[in-house]
Amino acid sequence: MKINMKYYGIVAEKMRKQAESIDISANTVEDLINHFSEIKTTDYKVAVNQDIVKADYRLKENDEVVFLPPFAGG
Amino acid sequence: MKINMKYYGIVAEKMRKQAESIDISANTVEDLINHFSEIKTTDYKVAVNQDIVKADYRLKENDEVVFLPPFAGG
Amino acid sequence: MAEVEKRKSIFTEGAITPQKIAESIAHHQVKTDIGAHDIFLGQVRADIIDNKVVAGIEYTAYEEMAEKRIYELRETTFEKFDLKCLHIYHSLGRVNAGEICLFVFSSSPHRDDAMGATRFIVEEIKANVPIFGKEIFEDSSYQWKTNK
Amino acid sequence: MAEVEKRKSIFTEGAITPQKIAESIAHHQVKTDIGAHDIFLGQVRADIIDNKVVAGIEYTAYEEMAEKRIYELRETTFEKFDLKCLHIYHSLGRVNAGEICLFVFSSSPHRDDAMGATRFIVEEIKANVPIFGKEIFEDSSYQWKTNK
Repeated sequence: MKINMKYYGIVAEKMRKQAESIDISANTVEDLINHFSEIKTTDYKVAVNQDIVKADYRLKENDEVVFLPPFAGG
Repeated sequence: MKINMKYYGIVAEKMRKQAESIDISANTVEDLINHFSEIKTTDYKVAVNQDIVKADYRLKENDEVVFLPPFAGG
Repeated sequence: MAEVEKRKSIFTEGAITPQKIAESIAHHQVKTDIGAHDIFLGQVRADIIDNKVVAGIEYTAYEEMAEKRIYELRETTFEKFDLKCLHIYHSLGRVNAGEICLFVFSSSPHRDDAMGATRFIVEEIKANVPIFGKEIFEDSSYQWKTNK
Repeated sequence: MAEVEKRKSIFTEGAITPQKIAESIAHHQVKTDIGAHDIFLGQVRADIIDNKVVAGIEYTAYEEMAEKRIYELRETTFEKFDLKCLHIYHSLGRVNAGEICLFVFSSSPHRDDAMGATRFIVEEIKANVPIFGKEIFEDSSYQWKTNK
Protein backbone atom coordinates (compact mmCIF):
# COMPACT_ATOMS: atom_id res chain seq x y z
CA MET A 1 0.00 0.00 0.00
CA LYS A 2 1.32 3.45 -0.92
CA ILE A 3 1.55 5.94 1.95
CA ASN A 4 2.71 9.57 1.61
CA MET A 5 4.89 10.49 4.57
CA LYS A 6 5.80 14.02 5.61
CA TYR A 7 8.32 14.83 8.33
CA TYR A 8 8.64 17.96 10.47
CA GLY A 9 10.81 19.28 13.28
CA ILE A 10 12.75 16.73 15.25
CA VAL A 11 11.10 13.91 13.27
CA ALA A 12 12.45 15.32 9.98
CA GLU A 13 15.83 15.63 11.65
CA LYS A 14 15.84 11.98 12.76
CA MET A 15 14.46 10.73 9.43
CA ARG A 16 16.99 12.91 7.56
CA LYS A 17 14.32 13.89 5.05
CA GLN A 18 11.16 15.98 4.80
CA ALA A 19 8.87 13.75 2.75
CA GLU A 20 8.71 10.42 0.93
CA SER A 21 6.22 8.03 -0.57
CA ILE A 22 6.60 4.52 0.77
CA ASP A 23 5.13 1.21 -0.29
CA ILE A 24 4.41 -0.72 2.86
CA SER A 25 2.39 -3.59 4.21
CA ALA A 26 0.36 -2.11 7.10
CA ASN A 27 -3.30 -2.22 8.11
CA THR A 28 -3.24 0.28 10.92
CA VAL A 29 -1.21 3.24 12.10
CA GLU A 30 0.29 0.96 14.73
CA ASP A 31 1.59 -1.39 12.01
CA LEU A 32 3.12 1.56 10.21
CA ILE A 33 4.82 2.92 13.33
CA ASN A 34 6.63 -0.38 13.80
CA HIS A 35 8.58 0.33 10.62
CA PHE A 36 9.98 3.60 12.01
CA SER A 37 12.72 2.64 14.45
CA GLU A 38 14.40 6.05 13.90
CA ILE A 39 11.79 7.82 16.06
CA LYS A 40 11.19 5.13 18.67
CA THR A 41 12.36 7.43 21.47
CA THR A 42 10.64 10.55 20.11
CA ASP A 43 7.42 12.06 21.48
CA TYR A 44 4.84 12.49 18.71
CA LYS A 45 1.17 12.27 17.69
CA VAL A 46 0.01 10.83 14.39
CA ALA A 47 -2.01 12.75 11.81
CA VAL A 48 -3.62 11.05 8.84
CA ASN A 49 -4.88 13.38 6.13
CA GLN A 50 -4.47 16.30 8.54
CA ASP A 51 -6.48 14.88 11.41
CA ILE A 52 -5.01 13.38 14.55
CA VAL A 53 -5.80 9.66 14.83
CA LYS A 54 -5.29 6.79 17.26
CA ALA A 55 -3.01 3.79 16.81
CA ASP A 56 -5.86 1.56 15.61
CA TYR A 57 -6.77 3.86 12.71
CA ARG A 58 -7.06 1.79 9.49
CA LEU A 59 -4.89 3.12 6.69
CA LYS A 60 -6.01 3.46 3.07
CA GLU A 61 -4.03 3.70 -0.17
CA ASN A 62 -2.51 7.18 -0.65
CA ASP A 63 -3.11 8.39 2.90
CA GLU A 64 -0.93 11.29 4.01
CA VAL A 65 0.69 10.39 7.33
CA VAL A 66 2.63 12.75 9.58
CA PHE A 67 4.32 12.02 12.91
CA LEU A 68 3.78 15.34 14.70
CA PRO A 69 6.40 16.31 17.28
CA PRO A 70 5.35 18.62 20.16
CA PHE A 71 3.85 21.93 19.06
CA ALA A 72 5.73 25.16 19.69
CA GLY A 73 3.52 27.83 18.12
CA GLY A 74 2.98 31.17 19.80
CA MET B 1 -16.16 76.48 56.96
CA LYS B 2 -14.38 76.87 53.65
CA ILE B 3 -14.89 74.01 51.15
CA ASN B 4 -13.30 73.82 47.69
CA MET B 5 -15.83 72.46 45.21
CA LYS B 6 -15.00 71.07 41.76
CA TYR B 7 -17.63 70.12 39.19
CA TYR B 8 -17.39 67.70 36.28
CA GLY B 9 -19.61 66.34 33.52
CA ILE B 10 -23.34 66.66 34.02
CA VAL B 11 -22.75 68.16 37.49
CA ALA B 12 -20.68 71.00 36.00
CA GLU B 13 -23.42 71.51 33.45
CA LYS B 14 -26.13 71.78 36.11
CA MET B 15 -24.01 73.96 38.39
CA ARG B 16 -23.04 76.14 35.40
CA LYS B 17 -19.46 76.28 36.68
CA GLN B 18 -16.38 74.09 37.06
CA ALA B 19 -15.08 75.09 40.47
CA GLU B 20 -15.73 77.42 43.38
CA SER B 21 -14.76 77.93 46.98
CA ILE B 22 -17.74 78.17 49.29
CA ASP B 23 -18.12 79.19 52.91
CA ILE B 24 -20.75 76.96 54.40
CA SER B 25 -22.05 75.68 57.70
CA ALA B 26 -21.91 71.88 57.43
CA ASN B 27 -20.57 69.08 59.63
CA THR B 28 -20.96 66.16 57.24
CA VAL B 29 -21.16 65.48 53.54
CA GLU B 30 -24.89 64.97 54.00
CA ASP B 31 -25.24 68.51 55.41
CA LEU B 32 -23.32 69.85 52.42
CA ILE B 33 -25.44 67.98 49.88
CA ASN B 34 -28.57 69.63 51.25
CA HIS B 35 -27.28 72.95 49.93
CA PHE B 36 -27.10 71.66 46.34
CA SER B 37 -30.66 71.61 45.03
CA GLU B 38 -29.35 71.91 41.44
CA ILE B 39 -28.26 68.25 41.39
CA LYS B 40 -31.05 66.73 43.48
CA THR B 41 -32.13 64.50 40.57
CA THR B 42 -28.62 63.64 39.43
CA ASP B 43 -26.84 60.34 40.08
CA TYR B 44 -23.45 60.89 41.73
CA LYS B 45 -20.90 59.71 44.30
CA VAL B 46 -19.02 62.06 46.61
CA ALA B 47 -15.23 62.34 46.72
CA VAL B 48 -13.45 64.27 49.46
CA ASN B 49 -9.77 64.95 48.81
CA GLN B 50 -9.87 62.42 45.96
CA ASP B 51 -11.33 59.53 47.92
CA ILE B 52 -14.91 58.37 47.72
CA VAL B 53 -16.72 58.85 51.05
CA LYS B 54 -20.10 58.12 52.63
CA ALA B 55 -22.76 60.66 53.58
CA ASP B 56 -21.69 60.70 57.25
CA TYR B 57 -18.09 61.73 56.42
CA ARG B 58 -17.11 64.70 58.65
CA LEU B 59 -15.84 67.65 56.65
CA LYS B 60 -12.78 69.70 57.60
CA GLU B 61 -11.73 73.22 56.65
CA ASN B 62 -10.35 73.41 53.08
CA ASP B 63 -11.55 69.94 52.03
CA GLU B 64 -11.82 69.43 48.27
CA VAL B 65 -15.27 68.04 47.50
CA VAL B 66 -16.43 66.64 44.16
CA PHE B 67 -19.84 65.24 43.21
CA LEU B 68 -18.79 62.54 40.73
CA PRO B 69 -21.31 61.71 38.01
CA PRO B 70 -21.21 58.18 36.47
CA PHE B 71 -17.86 57.18 34.99
CA ALA B 72 -17.50 56.77 31.26
CA GLY B 73 -13.83 55.92 30.76
CA GLY B 74 -12.72 53.30 28.27
CA MET C 1 9.92 42.85 40.07
CA ALA C 2 9.92 45.35 37.24
CA GLU C 3 10.25 48.98 38.15
CA VAL C 4 6.97 50.79 38.63
CA GLU C 5 7.11 53.86 36.43
CA LYS C 6 7.09 57.28 38.00
CA ARG C 7 3.86 59.27 37.92
CA LYS C 8 3.57 59.83 34.21
CA SER C 9 0.14 61.12 33.17
CA ILE C 10 -2.18 58.63 31.51
CA PHE C 11 -3.98 61.42 29.68
CA THR C 12 -3.37 62.43 26.11
CA GLU C 13 -5.23 65.09 24.10
CA GLY C 14 -7.53 63.64 21.44
CA ALA C 15 -7.46 60.17 19.87
CA ILE C 16 -4.65 57.65 20.40
CA THR C 17 -3.07 56.92 17.03
CA PRO C 18 -2.09 53.50 15.60
CA GLN C 19 1.39 55.00 15.13
CA LYS C 20 1.72 55.67 18.86
CA ILE C 21 0.75 52.05 19.53
CA ALA C 22 3.32 50.78 17.00
CA GLU C 23 6.05 52.90 18.62
CA SER C 24 5.12 51.56 22.03
CA ILE C 25 5.34 47.96 20.73
CA ALA C 26 8.68 48.64 18.99
CA HIS C 27 10.20 50.00 22.23
CA HIS C 28 9.70 46.59 23.84
CA GLN C 29 11.86 44.66 21.41
CA VAL C 30 14.95 45.35 23.54
CA LYS C 31 13.22 43.69 26.50
CA THR C 32 14.04 40.11 25.67
CA ASP C 33 12.65 38.73 28.93
CA ILE C 34 9.14 39.48 27.63
CA GLY C 35 7.29 36.58 26.00
CA ALA C 36 3.73 37.92 25.83
CA HIS C 37 2.08 41.28 25.30
CA ASP C 38 -1.63 41.89 25.67
CA ILE C 39 -3.08 45.11 24.33
CA PHE C 40 -6.61 46.39 24.86
CA LEU C 41 -7.91 49.24 22.73
CA GLY C 42 -11.19 51.01 23.42
CA GLN C 43 -12.68 52.47 20.25
CA VAL C 44 -15.57 54.96 20.09
CA ARG C 45 -18.65 53.31 18.57
CA ALA C 46 -21.09 55.09 16.26
CA ASP C 47 -24.01 53.85 18.37
CA ILE C 48 -27.52 54.73 17.29
CA ILE C 49 -29.60 56.10 20.15
CA ASP C 50 -33.18 57.27 19.48
CA ASN C 51 -32.40 57.36 15.74
CA LYS C 52 -29.38 59.60 16.26
CA VAL C 53 -25.84 58.47 15.45
CA VAL C 54 -22.96 59.10 17.86
CA ALA C 55 -20.32 61.12 15.99
CA GLY C 56 -17.80 61.25 18.84
CA ILE C 57 -17.23 61.45 22.57
CA GLU C 58 -15.78 64.38 24.43
CA TYR C 59 -13.87 63.20 27.48
CA THR C 60 -13.11 65.10 30.65
CA ALA C 61 -11.66 63.81 33.91
CA TYR C 62 -11.17 64.72 37.53
CA GLU C 63 -7.50 64.44 36.68
CA GLU C 64 -5.87 64.56 40.13
CA MET C 65 -8.11 61.77 41.42
CA ALA C 66 -7.83 59.77 38.18
CA GLU C 67 -4.02 59.87 38.27
CA LYS C 68 -4.06 58.83 41.93
CA ARG C 69 -6.38 55.88 41.18
CA ILE C 70 -4.20 54.82 38.24
CA TYR C 71 -1.04 55.03 40.33
CA GLU C 72 -2.61 52.77 42.98
CA LEU C 73 -3.97 50.49 40.25
CA ARG C 74 -0.50 50.12 38.71
CA GLU C 75 0.91 49.11 42.09
CA THR C 76 -1.86 46.56 42.69
CA THR C 77 -1.43 45.16 39.19
CA PHE C 78 2.32 44.66 39.61
CA GLU C 79 1.60 42.85 42.90
CA LYS C 80 -1.06 40.57 41.39
CA PHE C 81 0.66 39.76 38.10
CA ASP C 82 4.22 38.99 36.98
CA LEU C 83 4.70 41.97 34.66
CA LYS C 84 7.74 43.51 33.01
CA CYS C 85 5.94 46.57 31.63
CA LEU C 86 2.61 48.28 31.90
CA HIS C 87 1.37 51.28 29.93
CA ILE C 88 -2.02 52.96 30.24
CA TYR C 89 -3.28 55.88 28.15
CA HIS C 90 -6.69 57.54 27.96
CA SER C 91 -7.87 60.38 25.77
CA LEU C 92 -9.19 63.73 26.92
CA GLY C 93 -11.16 66.02 24.63
CA ARG C 94 -12.84 64.95 21.43
CA VAL C 95 -12.48 61.43 20.02
CA ASN C 96 -14.47 60.62 16.89
CA ALA C 97 -16.30 57.36 16.21
CA GLY C 98 -13.78 54.78 14.94
CA GLU C 99 -10.92 56.38 16.86
CA ILE C 100 -9.16 54.95 19.90
CA CYS C 101 -9.67 56.44 23.38
CA LEU C 102 -8.08 53.81 25.66
CA PHE C 103 -4.80 51.91 25.27
CA VAL C 104 -3.75 49.35 27.90
CA PHE C 105 -0.52 47.44 27.24
CA SER C 106 0.71 44.68 29.60
CA SER C 107 3.91 42.74 29.00
CA SER C 108 5.06 39.64 30.86
CA PRO C 109 7.28 36.61 30.43
CA HIS C 110 4.04 34.57 30.20
CA ARG C 111 0.65 34.94 28.56
CA ASP C 112 -1.54 34.35 31.64
CA ASP C 113 -0.11 37.36 33.44
CA ALA C 114 -0.22 39.66 30.40
CA MET C 115 -3.84 38.81 29.60
CA GLY C 116 -4.96 38.79 33.24
CA ALA C 117 -3.39 42.17 33.93
CA THR C 118 -4.94 43.87 30.90
CA ARG C 119 -8.38 42.57 31.76
CA PHE C 120 -8.04 43.63 35.40
CA ILE C 121 -6.98 47.15 34.44
CA VAL C 122 -9.73 47.68 31.87
CA GLU C 123 -12.41 46.65 34.38
CA GLU C 124 -10.93 48.87 37.07
CA ILE C 125 -10.72 51.90 34.78
CA LYS C 126 -14.33 51.50 33.72
CA ALA C 127 -15.55 51.12 37.31
CA ASN C 128 -13.29 53.29 39.44
CA VAL C 129 -11.48 56.02 37.52
CA PRO C 130 -13.30 59.39 37.32
CA ILE C 131 -13.45 59.96 33.56
CA PHE C 132 -16.59 61.49 32.07
CA GLY C 133 -17.89 61.34 28.51
CA LYS C 134 -20.33 63.38 26.49
CA GLU C 135 -21.68 61.44 23.51
CA ILE C 136 -22.11 63.96 20.74
CA PHE C 137 -24.57 63.08 17.99
CA GLU C 138 -24.24 64.00 14.32
CA ASP C 139 -26.82 66.78 14.81
CA SER C 140 -24.65 68.26 17.64
CA SER C 141 -27.08 67.29 20.38
CA TYR C 142 -25.54 65.16 23.14
CA GLN C 143 -26.05 62.89 26.13
CA TRP C 144 -23.81 61.98 29.05
CA LYS C 145 -22.35 58.49 28.76
CA THR C 146 -22.54 55.99 31.65
CA ASN C 147 -20.45 52.80 31.83
CA LYS C 148 -22.39 49.61 32.43
CA MET D 1 -22.71 37.82 12.23
CA ALA D 2 -19.56 39.24 10.70
CA GLU D 3 -18.29 37.63 7.53
CA VAL D 4 -15.76 34.87 8.08
CA GLU D 5 -12.77 35.71 5.91
CA LYS D 6 -11.81 33.44 3.07
CA ARG D 7 -8.87 31.11 3.56
CA LYS D 8 -6.08 33.62 3.82
CA SER D 9 -2.82 32.12 5.10
CA ILE D 10 -1.88 32.90 8.69
CA PHE D 11 1.81 32.43 7.91
CA THR D 12 4.24 35.21 7.26
CA GLU D 13 8.00 34.92 6.62
CA GLY D 14 10.13 36.16 9.52
CA ALA D 15 9.13 38.46 12.38
CA ILE D 16 5.84 40.40 12.53
CA THR D 17 6.65 44.11 12.57
CA PRO D 18 5.09 46.81 14.77
CA GLN D 19 4.30 48.63 11.52
CA LYS D 20 2.16 45.73 10.29
CA ILE D 21 0.28 45.80 13.60
CA ALA D 22 -0.28 49.57 13.32
CA GLU D 23 -1.63 49.18 9.77
CA SER D 24 -3.97 46.45 10.92
CA ILE D 25 -5.29 48.69 13.73
CA ALA D 26 -5.68 51.66 11.38
CA HIS D 27 -7.78 49.59 8.95
CA HIS D 28 -10.39 49.12 11.66
CA GLN D 29 -11.15 52.80 12.12
CA VAL D 30 -13.81 52.65 9.41
CA LYS D 31 -15.59 49.91 11.37
CA THR D 32 -17.54 52.12 13.73
CA ASP D 33 -19.54 49.25 15.22
CA ILE D 34 -16.37 48.09 16.99
CA GLY D 35 -15.94 49.22 20.60
CA ALA D 36 -13.12 46.96 21.81
CA HIS D 37 -10.01 45.42 20.30
CA ASP D 38 -7.86 42.90 22.08
CA ILE D 39 -4.43 42.11 20.68
CA PHE D 40 -2.09 39.37 21.81
CA LEU D 41 1.54 39.39 20.71
CA GLY D 42 3.90 36.50 21.27
CA GLN D 43 7.51 37.64 21.51
CA VAL D 44 10.59 35.40 21.41
CA ARG D 45 12.34 35.37 24.80
CA ALA D 46 16.11 35.26 25.25
CA ASP D 47 15.72 32.39 27.74
CA ILE D 48 18.82 31.01 29.38
CA ILE D 49 18.97 27.22 29.22
CA ASP D 50 22.02 25.39 30.65
CA ASN D 51 23.96 28.66 30.58
CA LYS D 52 23.21 29.28 26.90
CA VAL D 53 21.12 32.20 25.69
CA VAL D 54 18.36 31.74 23.10
CA ALA D 55 19.18 34.03 20.15
CA GLY D 56 16.09 33.19 18.11
CA ILE D 57 13.57 30.56 17.09
CA GLU D 58 13.26 29.00 13.67
CA TYR D 59 9.64 28.08 12.99
CA THR D 60 8.31 25.47 10.61
CA ALA D 61 4.75 24.17 10.26
CA TYR D 62 2.76 21.39 8.73
CA GLU D 63 1.09 24.15 6.81
CA GLU D 64 -1.90 22.36 5.23
CA MET D 65 -2.99 20.98 8.60
CA ALA D 66 -2.27 24.26 10.41
CA GLU D 67 -4.37 26.27 7.97
CA LYS D 68 -7.20 23.75 8.28
CA ARG D 69 -7.09 23.94 12.12
CA ILE D 70 -7.04 27.75 11.98
CA TYR D 71 -9.98 27.81 9.57
CA GLU D 72 -12.03 25.61 11.92
CA LEU D 73 -10.84 27.65 14.89
CA ARG D 74 -12.01 30.90 13.24
CA GLU D 75 -15.45 29.38 12.68
CA THR D 76 -15.71 28.15 16.28
CA THR D 77 -14.55 31.53 17.59
CA PHE D 78 -17.16 33.45 15.60
CA GLU D 79 -19.82 31.06 16.98
CA LYS D 80 -18.68 31.47 20.59
CA PHE D 81 -18.02 35.23 20.61
CA ASP D 82 -19.72 38.30 19.15
CA LEU D 83 -16.90 39.44 16.86
CA LYS D 84 -16.70 41.90 13.99
CA CYS D 85 -13.16 41.04 12.94
CA LEU D 86 -10.52 38.44 13.66
CA HIS D 87 -6.95 38.35 12.38
CA ILE D 88 -4.32 35.72 13.15
CA TYR D 89 -0.71 35.72 11.95
CA HIS D 90 2.22 33.47 12.84
CA SER D 91 5.81 33.63 11.69
CA LEU D 92 7.68 30.97 9.76
CA GLY D 93 11.48 30.92 9.51
CA ARG D 94 13.81 32.79 11.82
CA VAL D 95 12.51 35.17 14.51
CA ASN D 96 15.11 36.73 16.80
CA ALA D 97 14.75 37.26 20.55
CA GLY D 98 12.71 40.43 21.13
CA GLU D 99 10.82 40.04 17.86
CA ILE D 100 7.17 39.11 17.46
CA CYS D 101 6.12 35.67 16.15
CA LEU D 102 2.36 35.63 16.89
CA PHE D 103 -0.29 38.34 16.36
CA VAL D 104 -3.92 37.69 17.32
CA PHE D 105 -6.36 40.58 16.89
CA SER D 106 -10.04 40.29 17.92
CA SER D 107 -12.53 43.13 17.53
CA SER D 108 -16.03 43.28 18.95
CA PRO D 109 -18.66 45.78 19.99
CA HIS D 110 -17.87 44.80 23.60
CA ARG D 111 -14.76 44.06 25.64
CA ASP D 112 -15.80 40.65 27.02
CA ASP D 113 -16.03 39.13 23.57
CA ALA D 114 -12.82 40.70 22.26
CA MET D 115 -10.80 39.58 25.29
CA GLY D 116 -12.43 36.14 25.50
CA ALA D 117 -11.85 35.43 21.82
CA THR D 118 -8.17 36.40 21.88
CA ARG D 119 -7.51 34.22 24.89
CA PHE D 120 -9.37 31.28 23.37
CA ILE D 121 -7.41 31.52 20.13
CA VAL D 122 -4.00 31.82 21.80
CA GLU D 123 -4.64 28.71 23.91
CA GLU D 124 -5.90 26.75 20.90
CA ILE D 125 -2.91 27.71 18.74
CA LYS D 126 -0.47 26.64 21.43
CA ALA D 127 -2.23 23.29 21.99
CA ASN D 128 -3.60 22.25 18.61
CA VAL D 129 -1.89 23.90 15.65
CA PRO D 130 1.11 22.00 14.22
CA ILE D 131 3.83 24.63 14.38
CA PHE D 132 7.35 23.57 15.36
CA GLY D 133 10.18 25.64 16.76
CA LYS D 134 13.93 25.21 16.98
CA GLU D 135 15.44 27.36 19.72
CA ILE D 136 18.81 28.49 18.43
CA PHE D 137 21.39 29.54 21.00
CA GLU D 138 23.99 32.23 20.60
CA ASP D 139 26.68 29.57 19.97
CA SER D 140 24.54 28.14 17.10
CA SER D 141 23.64 24.98 18.98
CA TYR D 142 19.88 24.36 19.31
CA GLN D 143 17.05 22.46 20.95
CA TRP D 144 13.48 21.73 19.87
CA LYS D 145 10.91 23.84 21.69
CA THR D 146 7.83 22.28 23.36
CA ASN D 147 4.81 24.29 24.49
CA LYS D 148 3.70 23.73 28.07
